[in-house]
Order: sequence, then C-alpha cells, then structure tokens
Amino acid sequence: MSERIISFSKAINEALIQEMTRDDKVFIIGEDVGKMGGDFGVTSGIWTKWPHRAKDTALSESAIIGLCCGSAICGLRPVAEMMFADFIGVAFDQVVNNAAKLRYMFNGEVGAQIVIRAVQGGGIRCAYHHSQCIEPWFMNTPGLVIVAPATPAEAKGLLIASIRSDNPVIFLEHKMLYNNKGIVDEACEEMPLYKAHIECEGSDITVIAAMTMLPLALEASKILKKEGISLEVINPRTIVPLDKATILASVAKTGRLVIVQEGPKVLGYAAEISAMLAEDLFEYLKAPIKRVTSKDVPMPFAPKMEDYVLPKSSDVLRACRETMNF
Amino acid sequence: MSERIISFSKAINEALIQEMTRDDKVFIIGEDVGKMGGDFGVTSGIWTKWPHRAKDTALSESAIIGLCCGSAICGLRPVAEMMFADFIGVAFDQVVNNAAKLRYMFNGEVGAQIVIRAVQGGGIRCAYHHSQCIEPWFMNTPGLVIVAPATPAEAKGLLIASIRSDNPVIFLEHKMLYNNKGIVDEACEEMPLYKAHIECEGSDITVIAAMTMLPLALEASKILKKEGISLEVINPRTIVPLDKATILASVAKTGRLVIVQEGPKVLGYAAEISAMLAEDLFEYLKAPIKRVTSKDVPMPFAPKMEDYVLPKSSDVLRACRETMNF
Amino acid sequence: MNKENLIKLYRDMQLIRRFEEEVDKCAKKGIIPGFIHLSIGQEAAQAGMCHVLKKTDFKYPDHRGHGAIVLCGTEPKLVMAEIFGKKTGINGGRGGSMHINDLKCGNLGFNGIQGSTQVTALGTAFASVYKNNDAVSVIFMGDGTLGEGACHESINMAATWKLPIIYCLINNQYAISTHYHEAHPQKELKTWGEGYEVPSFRIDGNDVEAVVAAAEIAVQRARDGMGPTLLELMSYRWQGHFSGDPAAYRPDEEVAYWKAKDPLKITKERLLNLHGVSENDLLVIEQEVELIIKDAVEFSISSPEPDEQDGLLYVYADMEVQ
Amino acid sequence: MNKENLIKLYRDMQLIRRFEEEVDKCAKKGIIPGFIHLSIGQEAAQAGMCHVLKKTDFKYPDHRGHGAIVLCGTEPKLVMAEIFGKKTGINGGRGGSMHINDLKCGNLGFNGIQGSTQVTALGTAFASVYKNNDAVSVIFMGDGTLGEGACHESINMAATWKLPIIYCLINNQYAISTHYHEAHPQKELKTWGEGYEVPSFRIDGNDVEAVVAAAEIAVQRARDGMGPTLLELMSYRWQGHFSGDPAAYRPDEEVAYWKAKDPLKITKERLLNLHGVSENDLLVIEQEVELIIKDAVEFSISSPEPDEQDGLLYVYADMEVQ
Ligand SMILES: Cc1ncc(C[n+]2csc(CCOP(=O)(O)OP(=O)(O)O)c2C)c(N)n1
Ligand SMILES: Cc1ncc(C[n+]2csc(CCOP(=O)(O)OP(=O)(O)O)c2C)c(N)n1
Ligand SMILES: [Mg+2]
Ligand SMILES: [Mg+2]
Repeated sequence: MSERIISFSKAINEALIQEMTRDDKVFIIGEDVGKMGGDFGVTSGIWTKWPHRAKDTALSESAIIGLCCGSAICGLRPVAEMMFADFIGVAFDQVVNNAAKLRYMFNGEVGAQIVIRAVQGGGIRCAYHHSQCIEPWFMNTPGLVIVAPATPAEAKGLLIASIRSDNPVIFLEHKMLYNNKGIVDEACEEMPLYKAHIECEGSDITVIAAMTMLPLALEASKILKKEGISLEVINPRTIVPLDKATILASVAKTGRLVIVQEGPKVLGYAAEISAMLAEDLFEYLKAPIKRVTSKDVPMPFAPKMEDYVLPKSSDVLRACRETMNF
Repeated sequence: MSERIISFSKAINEALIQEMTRDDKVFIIGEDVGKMGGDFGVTSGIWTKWPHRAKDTALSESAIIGLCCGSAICGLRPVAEMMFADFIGVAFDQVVNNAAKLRYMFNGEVGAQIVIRAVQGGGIRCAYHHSQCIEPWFMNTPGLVIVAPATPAEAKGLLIASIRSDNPVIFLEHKMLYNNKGIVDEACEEMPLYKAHIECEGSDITVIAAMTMLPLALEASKILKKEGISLEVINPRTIVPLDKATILASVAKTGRLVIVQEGPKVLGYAAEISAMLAEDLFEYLKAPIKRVTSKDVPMPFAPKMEDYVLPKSSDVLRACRETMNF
Repeated sequence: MNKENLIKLYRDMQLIRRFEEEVDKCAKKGIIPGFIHLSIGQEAAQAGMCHVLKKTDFKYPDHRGHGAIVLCGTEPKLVMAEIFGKKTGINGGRGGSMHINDLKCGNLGFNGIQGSTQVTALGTAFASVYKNNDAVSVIFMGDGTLGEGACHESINMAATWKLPIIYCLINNQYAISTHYHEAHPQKELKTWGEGYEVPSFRIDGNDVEAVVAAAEIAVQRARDGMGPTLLELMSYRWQGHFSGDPAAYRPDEEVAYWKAKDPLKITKERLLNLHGVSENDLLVIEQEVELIIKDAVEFSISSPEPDEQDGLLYVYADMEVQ
Repeated sequence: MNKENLIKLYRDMQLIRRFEEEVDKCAKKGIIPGFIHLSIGQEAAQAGMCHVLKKTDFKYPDHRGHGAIVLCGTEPKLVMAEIFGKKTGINGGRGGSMHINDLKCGNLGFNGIQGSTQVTALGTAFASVYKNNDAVSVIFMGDGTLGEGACHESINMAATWKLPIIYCLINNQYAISTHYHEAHPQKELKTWGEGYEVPSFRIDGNDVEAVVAAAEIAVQRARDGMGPTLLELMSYRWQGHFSGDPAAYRPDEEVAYWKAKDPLKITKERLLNLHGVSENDLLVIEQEVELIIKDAVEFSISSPEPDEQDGLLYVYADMEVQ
C-alpha cells in the first residue's frame, strides 16, 4: 500500500477520472462542472480529457436529475453534482419520485444507476441556503442509497462503489472535508457500500459519527480514555441502508450509545439509529440513547452563531459522561 | 353542544368558509380549488361566494407556494391545496427554503402564515405517485408545523387554528378520512395546536397513532382489553412539534410504547417519537419501543399489494402482545 | 397519405377508441381499481404521432396515454391487465393505469407527476447523442402540464443542446376544470416554444393526416440533429378528467362541437369518399379490433391478482425488502 | 433626463461602486466571512431600476444585489454591518451578504436559492391586486437564473393574471463560468418573455438613462394593471463570480471591452459634456459618498459580533428554540 497523501477533493476527482477511464458509460453533469472544473474544483481536468462527458448545464437542477434518470434508462452511469446540496430542493421530486422509484416502476428491468454528489453541511459561513444537511429529506424514500464519506480514502473508495452501484446514490460531500488530507492508494478500488467502519474499539460507549462529526468523536475518545471511559467509535459510511449488524454488535457489547449528528435534531438520521436500537436491542441498553446534534434552527450566518448551532466537542464529551454516569 | 354529524371533508370546507368570513385576509389557492371546488370537492361553494379569494392556478406548485409566501409577507393568510400531497415534491424548495425560513430571514418582522393542505396517504389504489405520506420530508426543517387530524371535529378545529397560526402549517388530510362522519359543532372554534389527545386511558401500553392509524389502535385497544391488556391510545394531532409532555407522561405511566405509523419505516415520524423516549424516559421503559409501519417500498397499485404494504390491525395486535410479553 | 397507411391509422384509432370504451365500462362496473383518465376523442393525435415512430424511439405517454401505449407495441391485453392490477399486467400490477411501461418497445409511460417525463426525456435524448444513434424521444403532454417548471428546464436544455425531442402537446383545452386560457397567457400554446426559438406548430389534432405530416417533420428534424420541435395538437377529451367526472365545467355546445369533429368519423369519411374503401372493408377492421379488445378484457378479468409480496420486489438492485 | 436626476443617478452608482469596492477589500482582508458576489460594472442597471421605484414597491435584489439593496433605502452602514455578520446588521448578522432584507423600504433580498424570489414575487404582486394598491414587485435576476423552472411558473402566472411584476434580468453574460449562449437557446434572452406574450426589451444596461426609460415604461404598465414586463439589461460584472474568483473562463478582451463601457464613466462624460456639470461638482458628490462608505466600514468593523444565542431567534412565531 502506497503512502500517498492527497486531499478529500482530490480523492473524489481521482475516483471520477478512474471510473470514467474504465467505463465510457460514466459521465459527469452539473453547473460549471466542465470547463471550470466545478465550483469547488472537484471535477477539474475532466472536461479537458472528455469534453463530451463533462456537461455544463444551465441552472436547472430538475433537468439535471431528470436527464440522469433518462440516461440511466439507456444504460449510462451519470454522476451529477449539486454545487450546494441545498439546491437539490428544487429537484426533490426528481430524486424521490423518479430516481428512487425508477427500478420499481420498470419492474426491475432498468434502474437509476446514478450518483448525485451533494456538497453539504455547515461551517463556511454561508447561512441557511448553503449549509444544510440533506439526508433527512430523503431517508424515508425507499430505493435510495445515501453515502457519507469522512476521509479521503473513503471518498475515493465509496465514490467508486457508488458509481458502480446499480442503485441511485446520494453521495454526501461535506464541504469542510474538502481540504482534509489522508492516505489514499492510487490504485484504490471500491470500498464496500452498506458497511460501517469501527474507527476505534472500546467497551463502554458506542459513539456513531459520520463525516465532520467523526473527528469530534475520535477526539472525545482520546480525552475520555484518560478518564477511564472507553469509546467504540463507529463511522457509518453508508447512512441508508445502515449497517445494522455492526451497530447492533457494538451496542450489544457496550450497552450505551451516543450518536453525533450535524443538522437539526428533529428527525435527523440519529433518530433512526436510536429507534432501531430501542426496538432491537432494548435489553442490552444500560443508559438512555443520546443524540448530539445541531440546534433546531436554520443556519445563521455570523461565525459565532453558526459555531453555536453546530455540535461541538464539548457536547460530545458531556453526552458521553452523562451516559456513563447514568 | 350540537349533535350535528358531518363528514371530514365537509368539516374542512366549513372551517375554510368560517375563517374566510371572519377574516378577509384569508384566501384559497390551488389547482381546481375554485370553480370546481377542488378535486375532492373540499373547497366547493367558496368560489361562488368569493371569486377573487378562490384562485384556480396552472399546474405550478412552486408558484403556488411561492405566491403564498409573498402574500404572507403582505399580511395575507393563504390556504393552498396540494391536490395530492405527493405533488409538493416539485415545490419542496419553496416549503423548506422559503416558507419555513421566512420568519428567520425577516428577523421576525414577518413570517409565512400559510397553510398547505396536503391530501395524503394510501388506500385508494392510485400507486406510488399519489399515495405517499409526506411528513418525513419536512420534519427535519425548523420553522414548519405539521398537523394531522383524525376526525371531522379535529379537521375543523385544527384547520381553524392552523389558519390563525402565524407559522407555516402543513395540514395533512388523509384521503381515506374524507368520507368519515363525526360530530362537529357548527360554531366550533379552534382546537389547540401542539396538543396531543388521549383517546382512551390505559395502564399497560401507550399506543401512538395519527390519522387513519387511530382506528387501528382503538380497535386493538378493544380487542386487547378482553385479553387483559390495557392500552392508552394517544392521537398526536400535531406531528411537529410533538406534544412531548403528554407523550412522556403517558409512557412514564405505562412503561411501554407502540407507535403505529403509515409510511415506510426508515425515518418515518415514529423514529422521532421513539428516539425522544429512548433519550428522555429510558428508566421508565419496560420493553422495546415498537414501530408498526408500512413496508419500505413505493406504494404498489394492485389492491392486494397495497393492503399488504399498509399497516394492518393484526400488526398492531402483534406488536402490542409482543411488547406486553417482553 | 396513401390508402394503406390511412387504413392502418383508422385501425389504430379504432383500437384506442374501443380500448378506452371498455376500460371506461369496466371502471364504472368497479372491476378496475383506482382512477382512470380516458383519451376518447384524442385518438388521432396519439395514433398520428406513434405512426411515425420506431420501436427504438422513446415514447413518454402521460396519464391520458392508454392510446399511445397500446400503439407502442405492447400487447393490448398486457396493458389492460395492468390497468386491472393483475399479475399478468405488463408491470405485474404494480403500476396500474398511470404507470404502464414496456422498455422493449420504448414505452416509458411511467410517471404520474406532471412535468417529470419532460426532464426524463432529456436523458434518453442525451443518450442518443452520447451513443450516436438515431432514437428520438417523444413527450406526450397536455396543455395543463405546461404549467410545470420542469417543462421550461426541459425545452431550454433540449433547445440549447439540440437534443432529439418532440414535445407532443395535446391541447385538449382543459386541465381538469381549468381552461388553458385561464392558466396560460398565450393565445396559442405553441407561442411558448417560440420563446426558445424552437420550431412550433399548431395542428388540427383530430386530423390524423395533419398530425402525421407534422410529426414526420418533427421526427426528421430530431433525427437530423436539428433539435426539438413543439407540436400543439388541438383536440378534446370527450369525457371528464377521469372516468366518472361529470365535467360540469364545460359548455354542452363545446362538447357537441368536438364530438362532431370525431377523428374516427373524419378518417372514415375520407376513406370512404376519397380512397374508395367500402363500409365492409372497415367493418372487417372493426371486427378485428373487437376481437383484440374482447380478448384483452377477458384475459384481464380472468387473470389472477398478484401475490401480495410482489409489491416488495424491485426496490433495490442488490437488496431484498422484508 | 434632466440634470438633477442624472446627477442623482451618478451619485447612486458611485455609492454602489464604492460600497462594492470596500466590501471586496474587506473580504480579501478576511474580515468579512463567507463569500461575496460583487456588482461592480452593473451599477447602471441597479440604479436605473431603483430610481423609478417607491419605498412601497417590493424589490427582490439577488445574490449580486448589494447595489440595489443600498439604494432601496436601508442605511448603507446597516447593510455593510450585515455583510460583516455583525449584531448591528440590518438582519442582526443572521443573513450575511446573500440575505439582506429590510421590509420597511420594501427590500426583500433574502433568498440564496436561485429562482425562488421569482415565485415569491407572485405573492407580493398578488397582494397588490388583492388589496387594490399600486405597489409593483421587481425581481432582479441574472441570465443564468433563467434556467430555473420557477422562472417559467412565475412569468406564466404573472402574465395570465396580469400581475404587477417587472423581471429585471441583468444579463452579465455569465452564470459563474457558463456563458448564456451555452445555457440558453435564444440569441437574446428577451425572446423568452415573448413566448408568454410579455412585452420584453433588450436594453443597454450600462446606459443608466436607457435603463430608467425602460424601467419607467415597465413600472407604468404594472401600475396600470397591464401585467409584467421583461427587461433584459445587458451588462457585465468586472470581477469573477465571487470576490476572489480569477474568472479565467472569460477572454481578456471581453473584460477590457466592458470595462471601457464603464457605466459611471459614461454618465460622468454626459454630465460633463452635455449638462455643463463641472468636475468639481462631481468631486463633491464623490466625497459625500466617500464619507458614507467610510462610516459604513468603520461602523461595521467596530460593531460587536452578535450573541451566539441570537441564532435561535425567530424560528417560530410562538415558540422558543432551546
Ligand atoms: C405535479 C402534478 N401536479 C398536479 C397533478 C394532478 N393532475 C394530474 S393530470 C392534471 C391535469 C393535466 O392537464 P393536461 O396536462 O391538460 O392533461 P389532460 O388531463 O387534459 O390530458 C392534474 C392537475 C399531477 N399529477 N402532478
Ligand atoms: C437553485 C440554485 N442553483 C444554483 C445556485 C448557485 N448559483 C448561485 S449564483 C449562480 C449563477 C447565477 O448566474 P446569474 O443568474 O447569471 O447571476 P450572476 O451571478 O451572473 O449575477 C449559481 C449557479 C443557487 N444559488 N441556487
Ligand atoms: Mg388538457
Ligand atoms: Mg449572469
């Protein structure tokens, strides 16, 4: 394994180029993804290589997703970019009523093997229309897969797997991760979907944390170790469907669960994990299941307010300590 | 109190007329809500009375909700109809990024005092684009209120309250309830939002069930009484925000909870209730929290398949018995 | 148009008419679940458009699309059985009247959300360009559906990229109860297409020969890489919005006027008067159609209901739903 | 146009120019959070449109709308402080550059989702009709935003109902990196409006007098109940999409061409050459503007940050968020 260190956004770029090289049915589409290489530079270099497979569009998100669905019917494998995940709101119908249901509507004959790369999350001071976490909008819709990488290696491996998947995948790219660096194998192939990853083993509390929340959990695990509290940190990697087996096994062992989630609390994805546990593993639980989340407000602009709304390290520590002392 | 018996749809019609009579800032808008009186006949008679306050529109759901938001800024109180709740998908952005955030965006100066009547749910054999339950699409968005009447009296009282509310309200009308009859006071005024209703008191299991699920729960309560199991059935009436106090008090008493919900299980609203309880009332719980839901599939057309997908009475009974025998 | 083609089109229209009449009857008897949108009166628009298309073309019939669907190539009885929600239906009863697909013959009549196929068609059309083949994508739509924002995103992109799409807008003048002049500002809806510099034509949609002529031009332009065309086919639905809708919102004279403009009658008269076809020749055709319809209804009625668990199939490519 | 008005417009444009230049500087210094879209080069379009509007009219500036916003009536320092995310900002720092509202003067510049104000404006315009008052609603939008389906739903309804709306489309020729001819089929975007039978004009958006003349016609039509008008104001943003964007996608000559067409320079020359205004008269104005800008920046820098809990306010009308 090579020790090559690249950024999260570079990892995505590599995955795209790798898959487009391998399979000429793959193309990218979105606003400014071609000539300019994407608003965040993630698709740079692709248009130069394959001008006809890197389509710059008008500001027409419904058309983008609709086009993806139609081309998938013809066997293509589109990768669309939502420059900011929030904009998927104007294409919501296309995701929920077209992409998600396409296989069902077509009797299994074809499906929407599309990837929607959605740049989401808070932290860059761009307020309520450019900071949302969109997974709760889609989780109740059968047919969709939602993937949430936390590291460059995951970004590359999971994106490759998502492109190869025959299901429609919403691929969440947290914008605060783009510049994060990590070891990524150049020859890296797919990393399995639907599999959570145990980031560190522990015996007292299971902590589930995805994307930018993972570092908070890992930090807490270091700090709490000194207090004699041992965290098992799980990175779900895929949010729908959840890797129930891994999560259940962990909580069966620890008996305690804290879920750290960006985004408002009410019906965020932490609710599903919590409900799943309260249903299936009740007898193993030693303490209430805690959800550490953003505050239930639109994301405000000013840095101080935004920081206050987002989950913090101290929130994770407090939740874990309370859980332990229950 | 009069013993007048009217249908659920008539109750809504009365509420609209009553509020439009009282307050000339109220108007209705939607596809075919005027001249024809609505696809389900719910707005009949309004256009004749107030042709300028009953606006038939083009098939433009985004424009409908956008117009509602703009007119709310000017102090009006629009009531929009989504002929089928599923169509709100094409107006999702307007609901989530405009209506829900309007008060926040305007510093509290104005807000979106609009009601979106959304005709939802399965049972009439019209397949996956005309049968969905939409509350999970919106629950993670702060700023919205979601109301879910189960009876004609609730339909009338809660709609009046929703129209008078200064928040944007998604008012769920389950189409299988339209012909249900019940006692409704002609002079009926508002029924408070954010308040759950205890439909029958009991001591063993709390069962939460809204809209068409309520009869299933009540039926189960009768059947199980004979087996010596006493259900406390709670009708939430408002789904966001949930009446936490009533629910917690009940489960604190019974120690057991079954939630009956139409719609796919993954991140349906039952997940939020379950997570809330697992967090706040853990020490009182005597058994796993059960969710009885639809199956996790798009709604199929054929009656046999649709019936199979929807939650059934026997599912509720089984869940309650398992809970009791845990 | 030569006699053979016109006879074939008469047969196609007769097939639609009789198919829809039987659907209507069965719906009213209560043996078809759900609700049904009938295309009686609009046969010429559907038949004329389908006439010029190949199996490899992508057809997007809408909610009022049974007619186009039976002409796409799927056996009528499999369509009928789908409308009945039977296991033998082309989609196993999962879809019903509003969702009838058959990819083998390019029938993509799957969507119940108005405006959705408009943007889906961008994808099948884009794929034709991407793969460099000559398939065109035809969107059947109504006047009311033009209200959806997706129509704009669709034609804007199609026109910019010169995608092989035909907007086959059957203007039957109403969207449920709303007349198109109440919902749209244009005197003629084709004006809308001109706003995108897309060649746009208003055609008598009850004159099947006029429809074929226009459709041929539109399809040729698409196959030649010249981009989309908008055809506004003027027509009328004889019935209400759905089977059972009394349609009190329409003046009686208007209905009478359009019933007099019956596309089948017009074609029949031309065949009899201009092409020397005999009443008997047509009777033979009508009887042939009758057999197909009778067979379709019997097949549908006698077919088994789907297994309840069939509703759980085909959600994910690689996972089963429990 | 008379001298006084043209001088006033020169002052308005100078205010925008200098406001934006300072925002740019502060953004590059890192004392403004988030990202910023500057309207330098588009002053005439904004100033000309605002010139003909009343306080009671509804103005919908877009993401590139600081210019229109400071002309709507809100004190520039309150706008600047909002861009800085300070407690003293007009929206308490909750909104920032893309979300600056001030209902008192009809400034509804609140939306960061392109296409959204297009349909919101239907509501303020509808309210004018409902309440029978003369307020018009003006949507500022870019060429790229025209891609959104909401634009279609908006103009379709506005034209059908003859709502008092002005589509003030500032065609600066790019949506981020995408030229309007790459995203739209029309040679001139005004053609789009004609598809709805909406009077549509392409105007030199850098000629403030031409903008005012067209805006007056559009506003008068709206106030007279004649429905919407589309104005396509040709202009150019001197900078990239956001402050800091190198905008490598644009040819240097194009940028040079448009910088030569500087709306301030054009107006200044007219004032000097045609209206007998002296350089010194203009210097006085520029200095007056300078004071406002200086004050705005100082005020913003010295203002306190909001309390962190301010972000929890105003979510519901009747409930507090914890
Ligand atoms: C997004 C959406 N909005 C509304 C509807 C409900 N609806 C179905 S058909 C229809 C009228 C369509 O009118 P038109 O396009 O003229 O077709 P026609 O029924 O006349 O054939 C309406 C309002 C829908 N299915 N989808
Ligand atoms: C629905 C939506 N899609 C995309 C964006 C991202 N975005 C913001 S401005 C912009 C370009 C807009 O171009 P134009 O309308 O020409 O305005 P300009 O920036 O040139 O002033 C884009 C793509 C957005 N904010 N909302
Ligand atoms: Mg119609
Ligand atoms: Mg532009």
